[in-house]
Parts: sequence; structure tokens; C-alpha cells
Amino acid sequence: MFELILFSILNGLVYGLLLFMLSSGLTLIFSMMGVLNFAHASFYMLGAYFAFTMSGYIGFFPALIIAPIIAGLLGALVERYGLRHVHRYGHVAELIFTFGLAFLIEEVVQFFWGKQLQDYRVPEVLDFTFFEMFGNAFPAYKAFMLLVSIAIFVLLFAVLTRSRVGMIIQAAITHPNIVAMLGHNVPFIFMATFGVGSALAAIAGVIAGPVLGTGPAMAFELGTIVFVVVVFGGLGSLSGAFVASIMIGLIQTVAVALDVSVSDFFGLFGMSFSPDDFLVDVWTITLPQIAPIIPYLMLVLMLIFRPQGLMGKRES
Amino acid sequence: MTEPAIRLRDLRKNFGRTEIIRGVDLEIGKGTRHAIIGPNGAGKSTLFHLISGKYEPSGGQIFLHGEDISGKLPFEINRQGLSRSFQVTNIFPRMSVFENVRCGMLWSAGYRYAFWRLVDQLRDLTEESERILEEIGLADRRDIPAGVLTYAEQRALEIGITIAGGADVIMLDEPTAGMSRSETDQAVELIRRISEGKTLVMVEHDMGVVFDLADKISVLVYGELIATDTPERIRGNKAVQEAYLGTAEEAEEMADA
Amino acid sequence: ADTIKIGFIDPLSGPFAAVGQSGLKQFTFAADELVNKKGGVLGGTMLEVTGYDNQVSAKEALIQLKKAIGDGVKVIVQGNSSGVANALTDAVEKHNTRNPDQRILYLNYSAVDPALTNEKCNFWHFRFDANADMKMEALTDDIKARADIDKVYVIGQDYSFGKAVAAAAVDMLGKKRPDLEIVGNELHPIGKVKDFTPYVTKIKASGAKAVITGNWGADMVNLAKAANDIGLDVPFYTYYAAGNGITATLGAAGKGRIMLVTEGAANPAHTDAFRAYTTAYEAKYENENITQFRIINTVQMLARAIDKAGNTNVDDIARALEGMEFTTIAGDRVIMRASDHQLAMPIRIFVHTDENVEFDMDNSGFGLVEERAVPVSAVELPTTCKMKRPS
Amino acid sequence: MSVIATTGAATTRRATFRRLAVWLVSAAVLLILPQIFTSGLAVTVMNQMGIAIVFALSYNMMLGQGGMLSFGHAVYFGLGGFFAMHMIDWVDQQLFVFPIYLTPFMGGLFGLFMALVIGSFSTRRAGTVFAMISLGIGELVAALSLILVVFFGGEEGVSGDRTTGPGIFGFNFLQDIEVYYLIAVWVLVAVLFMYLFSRTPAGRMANAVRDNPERAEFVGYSQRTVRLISFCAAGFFAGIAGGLFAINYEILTEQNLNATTSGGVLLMAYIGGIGYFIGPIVGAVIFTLLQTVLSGYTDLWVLYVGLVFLATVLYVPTGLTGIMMMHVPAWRLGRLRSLVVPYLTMVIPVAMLFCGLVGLLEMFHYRNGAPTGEVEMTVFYVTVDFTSPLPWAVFTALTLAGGYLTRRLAPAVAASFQAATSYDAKGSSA
Amino acid sequence: MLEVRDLHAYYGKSHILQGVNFEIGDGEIVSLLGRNGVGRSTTAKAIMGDVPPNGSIVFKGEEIAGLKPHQIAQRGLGYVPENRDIFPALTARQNLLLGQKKAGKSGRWSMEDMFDLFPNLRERADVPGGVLSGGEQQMLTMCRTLMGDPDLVIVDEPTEGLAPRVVTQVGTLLEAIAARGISILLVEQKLAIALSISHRVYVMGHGRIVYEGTPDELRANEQIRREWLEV
Ligand SMILES: Nc1ncnc2c1ncn2[C@@H]1O[C@H](COP(=O)(O)OP(=O)(O)OP(=O)(O)O)[C@@H](O)[C@H]1O
Ligand SMILES: Nc1ncnc2c1ncn2[C@@H]1O[C@H](COP(=O)(O)OP(=O)(O)OP(=O)(O)O)[C@@H](O)[C@H]1O
Ligand SMILES: CC(C)C[C@H](N)C(=O)O
Ligand SMILES: [Mg+2]
Ligand SMILES: [Mg+2]
Repeated sequence: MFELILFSILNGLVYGLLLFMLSSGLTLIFSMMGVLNFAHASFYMLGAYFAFTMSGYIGFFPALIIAPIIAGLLGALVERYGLRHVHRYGHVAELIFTFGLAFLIEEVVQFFWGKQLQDYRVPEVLDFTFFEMFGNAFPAYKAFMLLVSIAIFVLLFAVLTRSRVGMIIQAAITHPNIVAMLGHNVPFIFMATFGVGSALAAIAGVIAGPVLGTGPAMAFELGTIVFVVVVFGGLGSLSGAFVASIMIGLIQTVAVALDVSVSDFFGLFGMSFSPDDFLVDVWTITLPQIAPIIPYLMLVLMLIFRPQGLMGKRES
Repeated sequence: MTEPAIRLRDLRKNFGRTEIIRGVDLEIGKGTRHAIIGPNGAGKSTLFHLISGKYEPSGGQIFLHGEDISGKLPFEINRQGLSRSFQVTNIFPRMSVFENVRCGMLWSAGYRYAFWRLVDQLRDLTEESERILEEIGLADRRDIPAGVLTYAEQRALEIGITIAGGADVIMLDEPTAGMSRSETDQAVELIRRISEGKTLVMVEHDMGVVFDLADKISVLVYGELIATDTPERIRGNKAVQEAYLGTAEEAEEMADA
Repeated sequence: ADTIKIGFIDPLSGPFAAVGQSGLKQFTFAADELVNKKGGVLGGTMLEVTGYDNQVSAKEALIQLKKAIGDGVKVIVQGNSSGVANALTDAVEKHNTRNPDQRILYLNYSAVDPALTNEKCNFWHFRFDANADMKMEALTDDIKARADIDKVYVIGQDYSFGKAVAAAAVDMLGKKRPDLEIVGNELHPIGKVKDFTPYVTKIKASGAKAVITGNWGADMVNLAKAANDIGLDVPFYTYYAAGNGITATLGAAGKGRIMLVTEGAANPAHTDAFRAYTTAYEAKYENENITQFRIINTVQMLARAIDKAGNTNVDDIARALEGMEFTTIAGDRVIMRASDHQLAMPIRIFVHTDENVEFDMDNSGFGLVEERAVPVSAVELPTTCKMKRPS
Repeated sequence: MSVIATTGAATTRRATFRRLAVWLVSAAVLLILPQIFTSGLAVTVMNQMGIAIVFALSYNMMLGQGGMLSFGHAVYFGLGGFFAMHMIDWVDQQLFVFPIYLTPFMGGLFGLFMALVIGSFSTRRAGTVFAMISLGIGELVAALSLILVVFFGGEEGVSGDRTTGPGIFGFNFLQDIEVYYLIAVWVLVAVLFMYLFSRTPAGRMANAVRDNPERAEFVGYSQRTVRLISFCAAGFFAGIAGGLFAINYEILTEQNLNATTSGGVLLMAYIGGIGYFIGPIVGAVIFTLLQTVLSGYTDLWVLYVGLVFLATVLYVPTGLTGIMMMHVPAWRLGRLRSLVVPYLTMVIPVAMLFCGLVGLLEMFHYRNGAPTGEVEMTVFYVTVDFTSPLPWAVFTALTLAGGYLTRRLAPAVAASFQAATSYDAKGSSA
Repeated sequence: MLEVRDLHAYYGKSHILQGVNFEIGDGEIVSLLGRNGVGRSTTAKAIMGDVPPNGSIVFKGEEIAGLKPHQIAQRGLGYVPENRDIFPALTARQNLLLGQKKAGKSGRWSMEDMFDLFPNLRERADVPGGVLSGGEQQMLTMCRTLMGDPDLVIVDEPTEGLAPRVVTQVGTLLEAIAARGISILLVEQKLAIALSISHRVYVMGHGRIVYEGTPDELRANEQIRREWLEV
């Protein structure tokens, strides 16, 4: 039992930090620029695919650098020629745009790489057991994932706390031309922010691709959960996103490990139920079963009781 | 004497530690036109927000026609016959001018949340709305989206919406802000007309307007009323000049500038 | 000459796209090579296979069914996910009773939930794959023989087929190995789990000596991946752990450890005809393999039935199929049982290895090598089906 | 609702009459459609359309009318559908007798009920908070539907037989065409009531709250209650759509409540134009056509839809209906004819561009998946060998030429449009 | 310092500025007077590049017409918008910080100076700008621009909604600013203050400059005042 918990926690951390890498980009784009960017996870997917194809020629580590850069540039283009254009039609338009973009990117990916899963593997150098305990191996690659995501957190945090970017963007959302007339190059800042955000997502993709599988559906699968992280953590709060990611990561993996059902729970209070009960489904719900739902439950509850999220300042 | 339209008893409001309204006692008699003046940041708008229910008082009570309305929600207070305008224009930009006014009277006309009757069938509404459009001089702009009106027109519409409900207590926050002299004069006339036989409370920095319209003036300084009196006496009041008007001749200058 | 439209209603996108796409290729190829190139049916009528994407969703499948019927499809083939199959078979029966004049035939080439040929059987549904119970019968015989396996973990996808496998395993092991303990019996959401590490960690902790799983498509790939990472090196008894990237993923780590129970042949090919067929197929699609032998039977037996019926009337074709005896391209004798429309066929147990594989999979050098064959007699099970035939 | 202009007291009678006409015509059209499109496929498609129309309109009651952006509207569609499906089953099992053709109403009531329950907390706030709650609820319900097998039937969903209940006019809904007429009636009724709702005090205030919730509070309305009412109404009609789905397909599964369906309805409404009452109708029709017909011709259809969609968002934010409405002033000024020629000149280059692009895409796509040895394929009914440079060259040329000409001619066309509509032509949305 | 020649500007089709000409010398306070809607704010916006200008705008000897707003600002031109355009989400202090062109680099004016000028702001430094009183917001916009250390400030109706007392205060402030060698273009309609502090005045009407002179001359000129200004 102990090793089960221990490893579940380790895996939880890995997954959580991965979520964070993905959400950190969205924190910039969604909670600062206020763009409900549904295409965010699509850049995560692009990262994975680019890296998969590149690593064939230039190897994994160069790809780890270049793929995100390309994705970032694409992101910048999207902002420059897409978002900036629809921005004046309001938030719904922006959202719809990214929504359609997500669809399109998925299609384009299938167009070039096909519909099946790609055989994107962990690089040889990292394909060994980092350490072993109670016969359970902990792959080096996961250790690597931990490392990278923490590095990103530190870096991003440093940048955001030291620069005025956050403030400028916030002001520019409502009064772009006033900010411009104070001497700030608003369009560029927006473009850059979106680019960086996309690049961050791409890094997550490069790294997660080999573990979570690289296929056309990968964007859609993580598309909503990143919103959960950002909103749950609190709009505009990087640390919030960090905590939220870890929480969700842990809860989801540990939940899988614990085989308890609703009836067991009530059993504690000496209640029992008959198998032909009309509510039988409710009684037999097990923790592993609902593991995937828990984040959304957390989200809804949070929004009802604390709309500004875990560490957020404003509501929306 | 009869119950005043609005009575404030030791009203207080603080945001965090900072006290903004520091114990205001005030009675505004039925049918009077009452102006509240005072330095910037004195708390005039906040006072409005408290009375109209946008903010909840931190202390004291507010009575509307003798009924305690402290802590009630804006729409509840509005339903009791108090209607207000805003310092920054606050309309329904995407709806037509006509609809803006009609929305102002739907509730008080008793249609509430009805989803079983059609607004176009409600002649009384249509006619009344059009009368008000005439009143505020926007009849010719009837069907264009309110968002595209000019600033002055939007200020007028702001007033239109406010009075549409036929409330008997009307509160206007800087109704003539940003208007030119001529526009201001029209606004004053409008306000005079619509406030006939009603209770009017307004905040205004344009002394011309204030002394022109008000039967009574209260001076608010740092969250406290330092005087409530007739225009003439206020003009003469030393403390008021100190805190607000500045020296007499300055005041003159401002008034006719 | 005119054609007979065959509607292939299976996932062509999503986590099971790979399985569906390769299924479609195998059908088209079989139809061309074994029927059309030989002059078609009814002396010149060609078989035309068209794909309809059902995204492994019952609802989408019925929408596609309506479309297919609108397109004038006479025969539908489907196999991916019994969930869909259960919906389809009902829909087909309904449609045929409501529209006697434009009936359709449903050939199930892979959905192996036993119910389909038992309580849910109907006249227009034929299954060309051995059902989950038959396969479990063969599989558990193996475990029975291995005394060292005293703890088994059953994991599967949370839908009818997964449940069927689990039920069969528990029931049969209980009979054949009362001493054996089932240390885990778990269902996970189908096609949604990306990282199976938590599950594998759990299996590891349970101290299981063997794993039984019906997982297929991405769910099998990812399960194998996690198992390799964590180093869970116990025997896996599987239904579908081969091809479409799974073999490649298993690689050396799975050698001699992964068992697979299925019909048909792989290595050896048994007949030159099958050897030639496989070679031709892999020459045409470099990265594809014959992963579903049963597809060949389906196509050949359909063609045979149409000729036997002498017309394209669905009821006649169905009658012709009932009780049809047939020798597969790999030389097995099979019979379409009239009682429940379940093909009675021998079953084989294969092992994942790279030794003497003539036809590897995923170009990985690894492939399936036959361990032993279980004769029809050993796996023929009774049915509860009460077939209602149109008069 | 700009399409049927808001009326002043004076013109009311004539306007009401014109409206009446609109409805009668629509009814007539619905009646004769199946006589024109008789194929089995056509009927299937039209049924799907009808359902989509009701669903999309119900969605716009929130987004367009009430300014509430929901990512979980499928929940009410699905739940309504499931409930109707169960009704059908119960009737089938003779638990009680109930006319099948009324089950959509029951579906609606169930949708309404769920909307009331969920709306009671989700409509407390608007904006992002509401959007995110709806997202969460959507995912929750979808996931739960796989767990609570008794009601949702797990992966396989719930299915039943629509034909067993008491029929009407001898209809027992054996054939899809009978179902078509049922759906047609329901669509007409639902659309009518949704339109009328937008004209009621509650409907008007929904607009007001959308525009400026704070102000609405100061004219006596609780923004929350106003939103809740629209929300429930939307839930009700979504439920009806779900009920129709249940009758038409006789099955409901997790897919009916999941994010994909919720997203789909958002796209439909938006492509059509959320600023106009008929917008979602247009969107639903177009979307369904693409989905069913186009998908029959190419498996790149989603790619094309995606492109069309993005183009719409970028260049006609008011949606397809917006394009039509842009021409109303020209029409009022009787200058529509002056646009014919400029538009025609556009047709050729645009067509070239289109053919070129599609050609290239299709060939590339086919080359990717083509089995070894096969080099033949057909684009636009011509068979080409995609290994030879010729077709590539041709299509590339088409694309470039078309693109160039389009760019060249566009300003002229734009100009003549300006001329034709030279007074502020913004389709004001209510 | 600034020289505007034959400046035209449009909103859509409507031709708002129809050839505006004027200039401002170093450390000069110049007022631009006129009725509502004659185009004074538009002139200001056109100079800042917020409304596309055609014509010539020479600032410190450099043609700036056609540059982007932020480039113009970077060249030392400051603009105080009308109707209190503060950033509601940011605190008063943050609003001021955004005034600086480079983070942390303050020129002639420091944050402290601002707070000394308007003590209200110091008290409210950390509340969101959106909840500041109308007057406080007005002061904030002014200070925010000064933080950017401009050489020429265009001030659009700075006394709007200010208590009479503060209005005089603003007047003094403007003179103080000019004293530090900063030129000021004051867009006003309240004659009193404009006349009291400015060196020269321009009167605008229908998108053109219709009068130029000193305050005294204007005071004297009844006819212009009646025709182009409201008294
Ligand atoms: N929500 C709030 N939080 C913190 N401080 C606030 C809030 N609302 C108002 N204040 C402060 O309360 C004081 C009074 O504000 P108010 O708007 O009432 O002033 P006012 O009398 O209307 O001034 P003006 O005439 O300039 O509009 C101001 O100092 C303002 O900063
Ligand atoms: N965004 C806009 N779109 C269209 N017309 C505008 C716009 N802004 C201003 N106008 C018009 O341009 C003319 C000049 O506007 P401007 O703001 O320069 O007036 P002004 O001289 O500043 O007067 P005031 O500021 O006192 O209203 C006015 O008639 C106004 O209606
Ligand atoms: C294609 C097969 C893997 C489908 C699986 N046997 C099922 O019955 O669902
Ligand atoms: Mg105020
Ligand atoms: Mg101005």
C-alpha cells in the first residue's frame, strides 16, 4: 500500500507539473489578455508534432528548443492577423475565433500527419530507469519532466514580477489607445505575449508527447482541463495556476489508486444498500471511476463560492 | 410635519479602513429640489450609491418615505419609487433609444417578468415612452441604437431612463457634466420640468446649475455635512467658501464662465 | 456492371482511428483481390466498400446508418466496439421490420460481446469473430495449465465488451482454478486514459502473477507503454495486443510474455494462398498488416452467399449464410451456426516474439507466433438465442 | 430582432400582418419540401436540420439575447432527450399510454427543470464565471452519464422504439418521412414561441441585462432573475430539440451531452449570426448541409468547414445573416441591381481560387494515404495522375491567378457596395 | 516646439478638421477654445496620431504626422485625455507607474511630486482607479501623463467635474508645469481659467482656427466671443 501511495504521488506531481506548463501559457493569454483561448492546447499539440518530426532529423534536444520557437512564431502570427482583427468585435468573437482555430489546427495536423497516433518515443538518452523502489521503476524521463516544468515556473515568475508587462496588458485591454499615447507599443506587446504563451504550450507538448501519446485528439483532451486550472487557480495568478495544477494532478492520480466506493463510505456509518436498489449506480461509484471528473467538480464549487478563484484578484 | 421623502440617520460607509461617509444625518422633504455639493472625493457619489442601494451602508439607516431601506438591493429600492442617474453615462448601448426608455418603465408599469404578453401589444407603454422621448428631445432618434448617440444626447437619455419609471424620488449625479453652456441650459430646463412635484436630489459642480435649480443645498466635506441651507445662505457661508467655492469672486467667475 | 454497396461503419477518427482505418483497408483489399478481380458476384456485379465514421459512438453509428441507407447501401459491416454493435443490431432489426422492401444485412466482423448472438440475436446479424466467451474458454485453459500463476489481475475498458471479458474471466477461472485469486478486476473509461501508470502501479502493488485484458486500440498501446516504464514483467493474456503500433510499443520488453487469443493465422501462414495474400497486402500498404484475419472470411462468405442466393435480396442472402460451411484461406473449416449466426471456428493462442516470424508487425521485427490451436469442438458454446426468421 | 423590424404604434397592424405572412409561408415551405427533395438521404438531412434549428435557436436565447456564453448547452438538449427516450421506452413497455408525438414536450419540461436547478446558481453571475461554470457542468454531466448507467445507459446509451405508442392521423412514425412532418410541426411551433418570447417584457429585459446589467438593476430588475428566466427558457427549448432527436434517432448517448455537441451549437449559432433572430436558423441549415452532404464528397470536409468558419469570424462578424442584412439598405434604396455586375465579376476569380485550393488540398491528401502503386484519383470529376507535375501546376496556377484577381477586384466591389448602401448600414441587433 | 499646418481629419465620411493651423513655442501655454463639437479634441487626437491626420505636424523640428501614437509619445509629446480615461482595474499608483515610458525612470516629475500636488491621491494610492471619485480620476489622468516627462502636454478639458476650488488649483499647476519649461496646449471651454493662465489663445470653429490672439485681446473682442464662444 505504501509504495502505491508513494508512486501515485510521484506520478501525480509529474502530471500536475505538466498541466502547469500548459496552463502557464494560458495564464498569460487568458487571464492577462482576457482571451478565452481555446486553441491553446492546439499549440501544445503542434509542439508535440513538430518535435516528433524534427527529432527524427536533428534529435530530441534541439527539437525541444526549436519546436516551441516555431509554435511561438505561429502564435504571434495568429495574434497579428487573426485575434487583433476580431478583437474589436468583442470577447465572444475572439473566443469563437480561437474555437474555430482549434478545429482547423486539428484538421491541418491530420492533413499532414494523418489520423493515427504517432510513434513519438522518449529519447534514448532519457530512456532508462531513474531509480527503483519496491520493484517499481521511476523512469528518468519523468524526472526530466519535473525538472523542466519547475524551471519554467521559476523563470516565468521572475519575469512577470519584475516587468510591467502584466500591468500594461491589463490597462490596454480596456484602453488600448490611451496606453499607446503614454508611449507603450501595445500591438507588439500583445503579439509577443500571445507568442510566448503559445511557445510555453508547445514546450509542454514536446515533453508530454512521448508520455501521453501524440495524436490529433491530444489537444481536445487537454483543452478544457487547462481552463479548469487557470480559473480554479484564479485569473491572473501564476502561483494560483501552479497550486491548482499540482492539486489536480495529485487528486486525479491518487484517486485512481484508492478503490473505495460510495457504499464503502456509507458503510463506515453502518449503512448498507441492496444491489437491486434503484440508485445502485450511485452506491457503486468508485473513486477511480470519478477521478477524471473531480477537477470539474472543484471548478464549479470554486466558482460558486469564490468566483475569483484560489489566488485570483478579479472575477473576470 | 409630514414624513420627509428621504431621511438619513447617522449614515456611515467605509472601504476597508478608510471612512468615506462619516455619519451623515439629512432630511430631504417631499417635493423639494435638493443639491449636494462638495469637494472632489467628499463622498457625494458614494452617498448616492448608498441611498440607491449600490453600496451597503457600514452603519446608520436610510429611510425612504419613512421605510427603512438600508441594505436593500438596488432593484428593491427602485421598486419603492426611487430612481437615479449616473455620473458616467450608463445606458443600454445596443438597444434602440425607444427601447431604452421603455425598459425604464416596464417594471413600474407592472409587467415585471411577464413572458406571456407582448410588449408591442402594450399601447400604454409605447405611448408613454414616446411622450418621454418628446420630453427629452430625442423623438427623432427613436429607432437608432443608443450607443451611437452623441455625448449630450446620451446624457439626456440617461435622464429619460431615470424618469421613465415615474418614480417620485429622482437622484441625478452631475447631470450636466461635460455639457456646454447652451446644452447645460437646456438640461436645466428639462430637469426643472421633469422634477415638477417630485423630490429631486442632485450632485453638481456647476454652481450656475445648482443655484439655479436647488431649493436647498447641502455641503459635504470629507464625508460630513458641514451645512444644509438655502442657496443664498450657502453662498454666504464662510466655511463653505473655505472648503469648496473658494473666494467669492472666484465663485462668481466660475458661475458665469 | 452495377455494384453492391457495402457500408463500413467504424471509427475512422479519434483514439480508435488506427483500428478502423486499417479495418477499412483490409476490407477493400479483400473485396478487390478475392472477389472483384475474380469477376465479382452474380457474374459481374462488383462489391464496393465505403467507409462511414462512427467515432465509436452508438449515436453517431445510427446517424451514419441512416446515411448509408440513404446512399443505397445493402450490407453494413461493423466490428469496432460492441457498444456500437448492440445499438446497430437493434437499429437494423427495427429498420428491416419497418421497411420490408429495403432491408439491410449486418455483418459483424469483430464485436464480440456474447449477447449479440445470445439474448440480442436477430436474423440479419451475423458474427464472423469468435465471441468473448469462446476466446476466454481457450485462454483460461492455458492459465489452468500454469500452476505458477496464482494471482490474476483483470483490467478492461468500461463498456459491454470489457464487462463481458471480465465476467467470463471470473466465471471460468472460478471453475477451472478455484485456488487462483483474482486480485483486481477493474474497468477504466474507454479511450480516455492517456497515462496508465497509476493503473499499472496498482497492478504491481497487487502482486498479480498475470494480467488479463481485452483492451484494444490506444487503450492497449498506452497500457503496454506504462507496463514497460514501470517494469511490470508478468504474462499478459490479451485479446488484441498486436498491430497498429501495439507490437512496436511492446518491442523486446514484451517478448514471450504477451499472449494473444484470436482466430485465423499469422506465423506460420499455414497455406501458400494466405502467404501470398499477406505478402500482396503488405506490398500495397507498407505500414499495414493483416491484423483481422476474420475480415477475409467475412468478405468471401458474403460473396459466396450472394451467388448462392442468386440475387441481391437481403433475406435470401441471409438464408444462404445460415449454416454455410466454408474453408478459410488458411485452411480451417468454419460453420456459420444457423441457431445464433455465430461463426464456429477454431481459436489460436499466439505469443509476441521475434523468433521465426515470417510476417512481423509495425515493421518491428516482432510478430505473433502460434503456440497452439484450439479446435472448434473445444470452444463451441451453447446459445440462448431464439432466432425469429421472416416468413 | 432586425429581421422582422421592430414596429412603432402606427405601423403595427401592417407589420403584424406581414409577420403572419412570414409564418404562413414558412409553414407552406416546410410542407412541400419533401415533395421536392424525395430521396431517403434528403429526408434524413432535413430531419437533422429541424432538430438543429430548434437547438441553435434555444442556444441563442442565452448568447444572442441574454449575453450568456455557455459551453454546456448540450446538457439540456441531452437530458431532455434522455428523458423523452425513457418516456418512449415506458410507453413501449406499456407502463402507461402516452402519445409519442408529445414526448418532445416532456423532454422540454425536463430540460426546463434541470435548467432551473443548475441555473439557480450558475446564473448568479454573467461573463466568464457563467461561461466557466457551464463548461464545468457540461463536463460533469457528460462524464456522469457514463457512470450512472440506470438513467444514461453507459457507453451504449439508451435506445427505444418510437412506433409503439398511439399514433396520430394513422401515422405511427414507421418511416422517416412521417417523422419529418412531426419534426416540421414542432419546429414551427418552437420557433414561433421562441420568437414571441423575445418580444415579451422578460425577453426585452434579457437584452437590457445583456447590454448593461447594473443599469437594469436601477430600473427595478434583478439581473439574476432575468438571466435565470432566459436560461430556463433556453433549457426548455433545448429539451424539446433533444426530444425530437430521441424520436428521430431512437437513441441517446454520452455524445448528446458532451463538449463536442455544446461546441457545435455555438458554432452554428455564430456562423448564422447571433445578432439576428433567424441567424441560428441559417447557421443550423448551412452547418447540417456541410456536415451531411459535403462529408459525402470529401473526408477533408471538416478542414473546409474550419476554413469557412474562420473566414466568417474574421470578415463577417455578424454572421451569414449579417451578409444578407448588409444588403437590406441597398434593397430599400432599390440599388440591389447595381451590385449584380460587380458581384458577377467576382465570381470567376473566386471560383478559380476555390478550385485551385481544393484541388491542391485534395491531391496532397490523397497522395498521403494512397496505397503503393496507385496514382490515379479524381478531383472535380476529372481523373488525374498526382505523380505527374501537370495537375499540380494547373491547380497552383489557378490558385495564384484567382487569388491575385480577387485581391485586385475586391476594392472595386467594396466601393460599389458602399455606393449602393451609402448611409450607415449597420444591422442593429436587439 | 510644435507647428501644425493645414491639418485635416475625418471620422468615417464626416470631415471634422478642415485645415487647422497653429504653433506653440517653448514653455508657452496656449489655449484652444471653442464650442462643443468643433473639433478641439479631434485636433489633439490627430496630433497624437490617435485619429489619422493628413497635413503636417512638426514637433521639435521633426515631422510626426503618420507616426504611431506610441512613437509620438516616445518623442516627448504628452496627452491628457478628456473624460477621465484612467485604467479602472489598476490602482492609482499603478496608473502613475504606467505613465513612465521606461520602468523606474522618472524625469522632471517623481511620484512624490504628484502626491504633493494632490494629497487626495496619496491617500487613495492603492485603491483601484475605477472607484476613485470623478475628480480624483481627473487629477490622476493629469499626473499620469506628467510621469512620462513630456516636453509638450496637450491637456483636454482638465477642469471637467472639478470642484471650483480645485479648478483654480489646476490653473496654478499648469503654470507650475510651464515654469519648468514645458509647453502646454490647453483644450478648454471654460473661458475663465483659460484666459487667466495662457499666453496666447486660438479660437476654433467648424474645424478651422477662426481667431488668434492674447487673452486680453480676446477679452476685449466682444464680437468673436459672441460668435464663436458662448457667454
Ligand atoms: N469602492 C471604493 N473603494 C475604496 N474607496 C472608494 C470606493 N468608492 C469611492 N471611494 C473613495 O471615496 C471617496 C469619495 O468618492 P466619491 O465618488 O463619493 O466622491 P465625490 O464626492 O463623488 O467626488 P466627485 O465630485 O469628484 O465625483 C473618494 O476618495 C474615493 O476614492
Ligand atoms: N468617434 C467618433 N465618431 C464619429 N464622430 C465623432 C467621433 N468623435 C467625435 N465625433 C464628432 O466630431 C466632432 C468633433 O468632436 P470633438 O470631440 O473634437 O469635439 P470637441 O471640440 O472636443 O468638443 P467637446 O470635447 O466639448 O465635445 C463632433 O461633432 C463629434 O460629434
Ligand atoms: C475491434 C474489436 C477490438 C472490438 C471489440 N472486440 C468489441 O467487441 O468491442
Ligand atoms: Mg462623484
Ligand atoms: Mg473635447
